[in-house]
Amino acid sequence: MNKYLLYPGCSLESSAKAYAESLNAILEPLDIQLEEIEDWNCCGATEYLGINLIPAYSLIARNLALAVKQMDGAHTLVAPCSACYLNLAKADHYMQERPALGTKVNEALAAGGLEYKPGTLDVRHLLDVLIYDVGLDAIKKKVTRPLSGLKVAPYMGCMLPRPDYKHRWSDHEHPTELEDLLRVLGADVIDYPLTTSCCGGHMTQIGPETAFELICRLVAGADERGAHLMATVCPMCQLNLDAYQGEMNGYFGTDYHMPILFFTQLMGLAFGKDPDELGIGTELVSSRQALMHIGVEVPAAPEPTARRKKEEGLPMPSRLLRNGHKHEKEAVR
Amino acid sequence: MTAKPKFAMYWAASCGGCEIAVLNIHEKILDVDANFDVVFWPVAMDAKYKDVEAMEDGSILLTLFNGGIRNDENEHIAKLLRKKSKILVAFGSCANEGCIPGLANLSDSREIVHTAFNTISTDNPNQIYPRTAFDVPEGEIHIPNILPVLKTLDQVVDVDYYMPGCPPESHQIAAVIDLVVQVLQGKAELPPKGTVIGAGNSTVCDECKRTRNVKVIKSFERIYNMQIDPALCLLEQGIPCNGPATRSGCNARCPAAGAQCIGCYGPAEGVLDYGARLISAFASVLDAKEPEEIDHILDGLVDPTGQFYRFNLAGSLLKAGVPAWKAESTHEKEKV
Amino acid sequence: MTENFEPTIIGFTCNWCSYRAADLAGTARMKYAPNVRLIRLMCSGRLDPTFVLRALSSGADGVMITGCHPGECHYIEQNYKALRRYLLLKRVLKGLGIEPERVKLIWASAAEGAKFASETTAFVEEIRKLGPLNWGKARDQLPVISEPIQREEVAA
Amino acid sequence: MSEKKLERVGVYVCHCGTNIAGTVDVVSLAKWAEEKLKHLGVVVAREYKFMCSSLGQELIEKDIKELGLTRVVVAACSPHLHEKTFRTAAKNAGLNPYLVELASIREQVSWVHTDKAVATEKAKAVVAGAVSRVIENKALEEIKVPINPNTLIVGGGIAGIQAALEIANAGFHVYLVEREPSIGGHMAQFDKTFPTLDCAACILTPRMVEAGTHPNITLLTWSEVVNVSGYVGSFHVTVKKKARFVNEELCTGCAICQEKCPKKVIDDVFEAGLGYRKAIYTPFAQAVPKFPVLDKENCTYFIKGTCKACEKFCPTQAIDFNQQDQYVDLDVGNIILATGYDLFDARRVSNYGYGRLPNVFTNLEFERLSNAAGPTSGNIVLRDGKTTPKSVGIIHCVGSRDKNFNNYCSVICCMQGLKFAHLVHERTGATVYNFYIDMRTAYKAYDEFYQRVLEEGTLFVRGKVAEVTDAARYEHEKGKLIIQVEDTLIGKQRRIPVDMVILSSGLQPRHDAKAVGKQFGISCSTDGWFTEKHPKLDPVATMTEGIYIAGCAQGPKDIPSSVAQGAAASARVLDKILQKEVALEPIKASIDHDKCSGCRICNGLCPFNAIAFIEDDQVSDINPALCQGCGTCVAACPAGAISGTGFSDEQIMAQIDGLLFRNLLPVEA
Repeated sequence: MNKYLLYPGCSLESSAKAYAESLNAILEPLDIQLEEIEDWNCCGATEYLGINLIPAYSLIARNLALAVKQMDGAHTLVAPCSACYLNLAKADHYMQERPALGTKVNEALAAGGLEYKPGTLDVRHLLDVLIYDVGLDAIKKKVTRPLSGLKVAPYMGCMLPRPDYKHRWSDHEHPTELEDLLRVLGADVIDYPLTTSCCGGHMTQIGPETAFELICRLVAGADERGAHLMATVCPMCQLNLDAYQGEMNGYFGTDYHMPILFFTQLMGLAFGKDPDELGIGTELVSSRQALMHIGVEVPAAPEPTARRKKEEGLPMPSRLLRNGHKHEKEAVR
Repeated sequence: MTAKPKFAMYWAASCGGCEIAVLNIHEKILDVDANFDVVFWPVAMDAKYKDVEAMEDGSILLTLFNGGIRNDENEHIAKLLRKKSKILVAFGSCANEGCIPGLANLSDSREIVHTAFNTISTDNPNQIYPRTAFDVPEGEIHIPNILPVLKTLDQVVDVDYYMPGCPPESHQIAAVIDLVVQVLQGKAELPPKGTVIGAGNSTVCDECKRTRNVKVIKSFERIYNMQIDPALCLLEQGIPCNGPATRSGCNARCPAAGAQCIGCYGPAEGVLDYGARLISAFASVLDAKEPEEIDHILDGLVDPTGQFYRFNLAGSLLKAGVPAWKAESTHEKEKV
Repeated sequence: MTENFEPTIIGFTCNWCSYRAADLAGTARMKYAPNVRLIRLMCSGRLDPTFVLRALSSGADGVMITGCHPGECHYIEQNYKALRRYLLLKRVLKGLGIEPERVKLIWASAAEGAKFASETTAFVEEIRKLGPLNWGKARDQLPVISEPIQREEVAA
Repeated sequence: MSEKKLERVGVYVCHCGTNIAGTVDVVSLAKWAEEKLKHLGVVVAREYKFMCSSLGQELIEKDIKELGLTRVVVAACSPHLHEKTFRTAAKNAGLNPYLVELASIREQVSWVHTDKAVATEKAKAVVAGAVSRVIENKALEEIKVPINPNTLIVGGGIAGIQAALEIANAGFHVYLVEREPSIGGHMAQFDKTFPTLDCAACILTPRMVEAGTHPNITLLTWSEVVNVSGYVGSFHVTVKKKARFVNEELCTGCAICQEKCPKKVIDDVFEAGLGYRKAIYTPFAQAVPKFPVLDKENCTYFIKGTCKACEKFCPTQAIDFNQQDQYVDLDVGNIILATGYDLFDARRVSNYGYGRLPNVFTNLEFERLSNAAGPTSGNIVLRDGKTTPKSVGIIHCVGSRDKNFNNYCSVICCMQGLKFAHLVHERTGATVYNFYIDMRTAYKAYDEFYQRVLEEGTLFVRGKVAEVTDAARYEHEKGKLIIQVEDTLIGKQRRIPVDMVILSSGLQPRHDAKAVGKQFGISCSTDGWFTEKHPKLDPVATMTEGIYIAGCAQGPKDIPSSVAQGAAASARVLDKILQKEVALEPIKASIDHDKCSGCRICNGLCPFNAIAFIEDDQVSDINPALCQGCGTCVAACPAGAISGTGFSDEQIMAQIDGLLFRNLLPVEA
C-alpha cells in the first residue's frame, strides 16, 4: 500500500464531485492510499498568478508547506486536477529557480508559522502516478468489464504536457499516456489530434465567443471521428465541455451531444463498479446512450425541474456583439 | 704508504641501524681494521670532536656519514667532516633522502618538541621544556638547536658518493669496503664523483623472483587481510608494492619474504622525485575511467603521502609539508 | 597583501585540443587573466606529476592541467591516465598540507576557445583567494624582476 | 650552471606588424633577453617586423652561419603556424631543424591581454622558458616511413566513388568498402538532381559501372571495417565481408532468384519504407556489384527451413545457404572516410505529424515516389497509392536551424524543396506551397532555378510552420492536412489546407559516426561530423596523418561539393603515394634496457601496441615505427627508464624553471 499525499482542489468538492467519487472507487483495487492535506486552501486556479505573483505563490506554497508536515515517508503530492497540479508544480519549480521569490514566499509563510524548502515534494498529476507508479499491467489485471465497443476520444488538456518541467510526459503536443490507459481498459480509442488543445479555461466568463469556438472545435473533432464520449483528466475541461455544450450548440446553431466523463469514471466501469458509485449520471450531457454500447444501464436522468416560467415580458433583443452585427455562421454546420 | 689510511663514521639523525649493518659484515670488519686506522667512530671508540678538529684537512680517507641533518650540531659535524675527509659517503637512506626522521618534515618542528615533552607517559606537570642556552655559574651551556626542516647530507655539504638502503645490505657494504681496499692497492679505479655505490642501477623488480604480467590495478588491499599468492607479483594482487620505483641492490629481500617493498633503497638512477614516479605509475594502470570509480579505488590507499614518501620526503622536490615550511619562515624571523 | 597578489600559474596543454583552444582564444581576441604560462605537451597523458611538483616547488602558486575531453583524445584514451594521476596527486598534496585546489584539471576541445579563456580566469581568481604558496622560501630566492607589475585593469 | 659547454642561442622577437608589437614591448623584450639570458648562452637577440617573411628568415640563416648559433628561439605566433617555416630556415643554414623552438607570444600573450606592462612581463617569462627548453633540445632526424600505394576508401557514395576513380585512374589500387549491398549511396535514391534536373541515375550509374569494372578498384560491398591499426603509410585494416549467401563467381546477375522469391519485405533502406523488396534482393536495378544479397532475418529458409525457391531456379547454382562471413585483411597506406550522412528522423518533430498523419512524407520518401524506378513508377500519389494530390505543402528546415534539434543549416534542403515543387508542378499540376525561413540558393545556377520555380507559380510562404494537423475547423478544411503557419511577410497567421505535405528533413551525422571516428583515431565535432584538420584551409585532412575525410561525413553539403572533396582527398592521397615515403615527426619514446626492471607497468598503456615485453630478457621494448609519441609511458615509467624525444623530461623541467624565472642571474638587490 504505497502512500501519497492528496491535494483534492476545490472542484473535486463541488462541480467535479463525480471525479472525487470515481477516484475513491478505484483507489482500493489499485492499492493506493491518498492522505488529504489538513486545511488545504485554493490553488489560485488560472487567474491569480496572472494578477499578483508573490501572494499567489504564497497561497499555493502554503499547501506545499502543509503537505510537508504530513510527509512521514511519502514524498509525492498528487493533484487530480491539472490546474492545481500545474500551480503546485510551478510554485515548487520557481521557488527553486528564483531564490529571491523563494525567500519572499517563505517570509509570507512564516507569518503562519509555515515554511517550504523547494524540492522536498515531488508534485505529480493523478494520471502520471497511475501510469508510471501503479503501471498499466497492474491496471489491466483489475479490468473485469472491458469497455470494448465504446469509442472514446482521449482529451488530456493543455496544462499537463506544457510546461513539462520534469519531462514526465511522452510528448509536448501528442502525449499518448491517456490513450494507452484507455486501451488497457479495453476502450476503442479514436485518433484524436486535438488531445492537448485548449478548452478555453475561464474564457467562458471573460470572452464567451472564444470559449464556444474552442469548445466547438473539441466536441466537433470528437464527434466527426465517431467518438461516443470524451475522457478528460481535468475538472475545468470537463466543466467547460459538459456544462457549456448546450450554450455552444445554441451559439452555433449546432446539435452536439457529446458526453464528457472523467477517465477515473471509465476506469471504475472497467473495474466492474456500477455507474452510481462513479457519479455517472450527474453529467449534464447524459452518457446514458453512449454507455449502452458496453451494456451499462445508466438510470434516466431525473426530468429537469421545470424551469421557472419566465414571466411573459417583452422579447429581449439579441445581444449586441463586438463588431456590431450578429456573428456569421463560420463554424461547422 | 706507510701509515694506514684514516677511516671515520658518524651517526647524525638516524636510528643507528647503519652502524650495526657495518658490524654485520662479520669477519670482514677485520679487513677494515687491517687496512684502515679508525680515527673517529663515536659508537665504536672514544674520540672527541676536538680530536677531529685537530686533524689536517682531507686527512681522513673515507668517512661514512649516516643520518639526516636534524639540528645545528649535525650540521656542524657534517661541515667539519667534509673539511677533514677526502671521500665523504652519504651512507644509508637517512643521509641520502631523510628516511623516517625526514617524515618530521610533515609538521612544525616546535610542535614536535611540544609533543615530545607531553606524551601520555611523560610526567611534565609544570610544562618544562629544554632551553638551548642556559646560564650556570661556570658560564653559558648549550644544547643543539633543532632545525625547522630536516635536511639531507647533500643539502648541507658536497657529497662524494651515495650509498642507499635502510640499512644498506651488509653484502653491499662488504663490496664497497673491498672496492676501497683495491683502490688503495692501486688495483681499481674510484667511480666518478656523485655515483650511487652499493646498489644496482635498475629497480627491485629486476631482482624479484615473482612472476610479472601486464599491470592492471582493480583495487588496493591491505596485506594483513589478504591470502598472498607466493609466486605472483604483489602489485598485481592489489598490494601497493613500491618495488617498480625503488633502486635494486637488496635482492628484493622484502617481496621474497612475502611483504611489499616500501622503498628503502630510494629512487632509481636519475629520478628527481621518487614519490612522483609512483604516483604516475600506480595511477596510470588503474582499471577505471570515471572519476567516482577512480576515487573508489584510490580510497584503498589509506595514507598516500606515507606510501610514496616514507623514505624520500626530505630528498624530494617539495622536501617538506606546509607546516614545516611555515615553521621555517617564522623561525627565520625569530632568529634575526 | 593578498588583494593585489598576482598569482603565477603554470599551465600544461595538450598539442591537439587544449593548446589549439588557447590558440583559438587568441585568434578570437578573447581576453583572459595573464597569470598562466603555458607549456605544450604532445598529450595530457605526457603529464608527469614530477612536473607539477617541480612547478609548485619552484615558485608557482598553482598548476592548470588541460587536455581533450575523455573519449576525444587524439591518442584515443591517454587523457584518462592524466585524470587518474591528477586524482591521486591531489590526495598526496593534501597530505603535505597543500590545498588540492591549487591544481586543477580542465578538459577543453580545440573548438572551445571561450571555455579555455573563462576557465583560466576563474582558476586565477581561485588561486588569488588561496594566496601565495611561497614554497620553501623558493619565491624570495627568485631574482627580483625589474619593475613590480602594476595592473591597469584585469581583463574580464 | 654546470660548466658543460654553453650553447650559442639566437633569440628573434617578431612584431607581427602590430599584432604583437601592439601589446608587447618587443624592443625591450629583445634587449632583456640579450642581457638577462646571456649566461644561459644567448649571444644575439633581435626584433623584426615580420620574422616569417623571407627577410626575417634570412636574419636567422645569416646569424646561424656567421655567429655559429647552435640553438634558435623565435618569439612570434603559434608553432602550429610557422614552426615548419623556421625549422626549414635553420635547415637551410645547416642547423638541425629540431634545435629551433617557437615561443608563442601572439596567440597566448599579445592577443589575449590588454595591459602592455603585464603582457611584456609574460612575454619575458615565455621567452625565458623557451630559451631554457631549447638548450635541452636534441638534434633529431625525421623518420622516413614507406607509403603503401594501396588506399582504403570507406563509403561508396558519390564522394567515395569519385575518390576511388581518381586514385585508380592514376594507376594505384583502391579498396572501396561499402556497408550496403551496392555502391551509390544516397544519390542512387534520388530521382532528379538540382539545379540541372539531370536524372540522378543517369549521371551516377556510369560512374558506378566505371568503379565496378575498374581493374584498380576492389569493391567490398555488404562489408564493414572491423579493425584498424598502424599509422600513415602502413595501416593494417580488417574488413568483415558479410555473407551474401550468393556465390559471386557463379552469379550472372540475371535476377531470376529475385522474381521467384515469394517473400516480400518492406525496404526501409533504399525505398525509405515506401516500397517492397524480396528476401533475396539487389537494392535497385543498376546495383553495382550486380550480386544480390539474401536477407537472413526475412528468408523463409532461415526462419522455417523450407522454401529454397531461389536455389531451385538459379541457373548457375550460385545460391549457397551456408556461406559464412569472411574477414579480409588489407594493408593500405592511406584511408579516406566518405561515410555520408543519416537523414534527420522527422518523427521527432511531433507537431508535423510524420508517422501519425498518413499523407505526410519525408524528402527521401518523395524521392522514391517521384522516381520512375520507384514503388509508384514515378506517379506522385498519396499514401493510399491512388489519389493524385491537388495541393502540396513543402516544409523546409525540418530539424535544422532549430535549437531543439540541430542548430546548423543542412545546406541542401532549400534546393531540394524547390526541386520537389518543380516535379509536383510538372507531374500533377497541383498548387504547391513552399514554407521556408530563408531561401538558401548560394551556388552556381541555384538562384536561377529558384526564379524558374517562382515563375511556375509555386506559392512561397516565409515562416516557420507551427503545426500540420488533420483537425479541420472549417468546411473547406475537411479531409485535408491543415498547415498552420505565420506568414511573416504579411504578418498574419495562416491555415493552408493541402492534400500532401513533404518534410524537407535535414542531414545528420551517421548514428555510429563517433564509434567510426574512434576506430580510425579521428575526433568528431560537437554536432557529430568528422573534424577536419583546419575548417578553412584543410577541410579534407584530419589531425591523424594518413586519414582523410570527404563528402557529407565532414558536414552537410551538396553533390558538387561532395565530388570536389572526393577528388581533393584523392589528390592528397596521391601526393603521399608519389612521395613513396613520408617523414614522421621524430617524436618517439625509447626504453633504456639497463634501467628497465621488467616491472611491466608500461605494457598496458599503449593503444597503438607499440610496447612489447621481451620474455627472455625480462625487459619491455618500444617499436619506434608504431610509437605515436604521446609520451604517456615516459611519464608512467616508475624507474624513469623510458625517455621521449621532442618532449623530454629535461626539456620540460628546464622550461618550467625558465617560465618561473628560476635561472636568471640573481639581481644584486
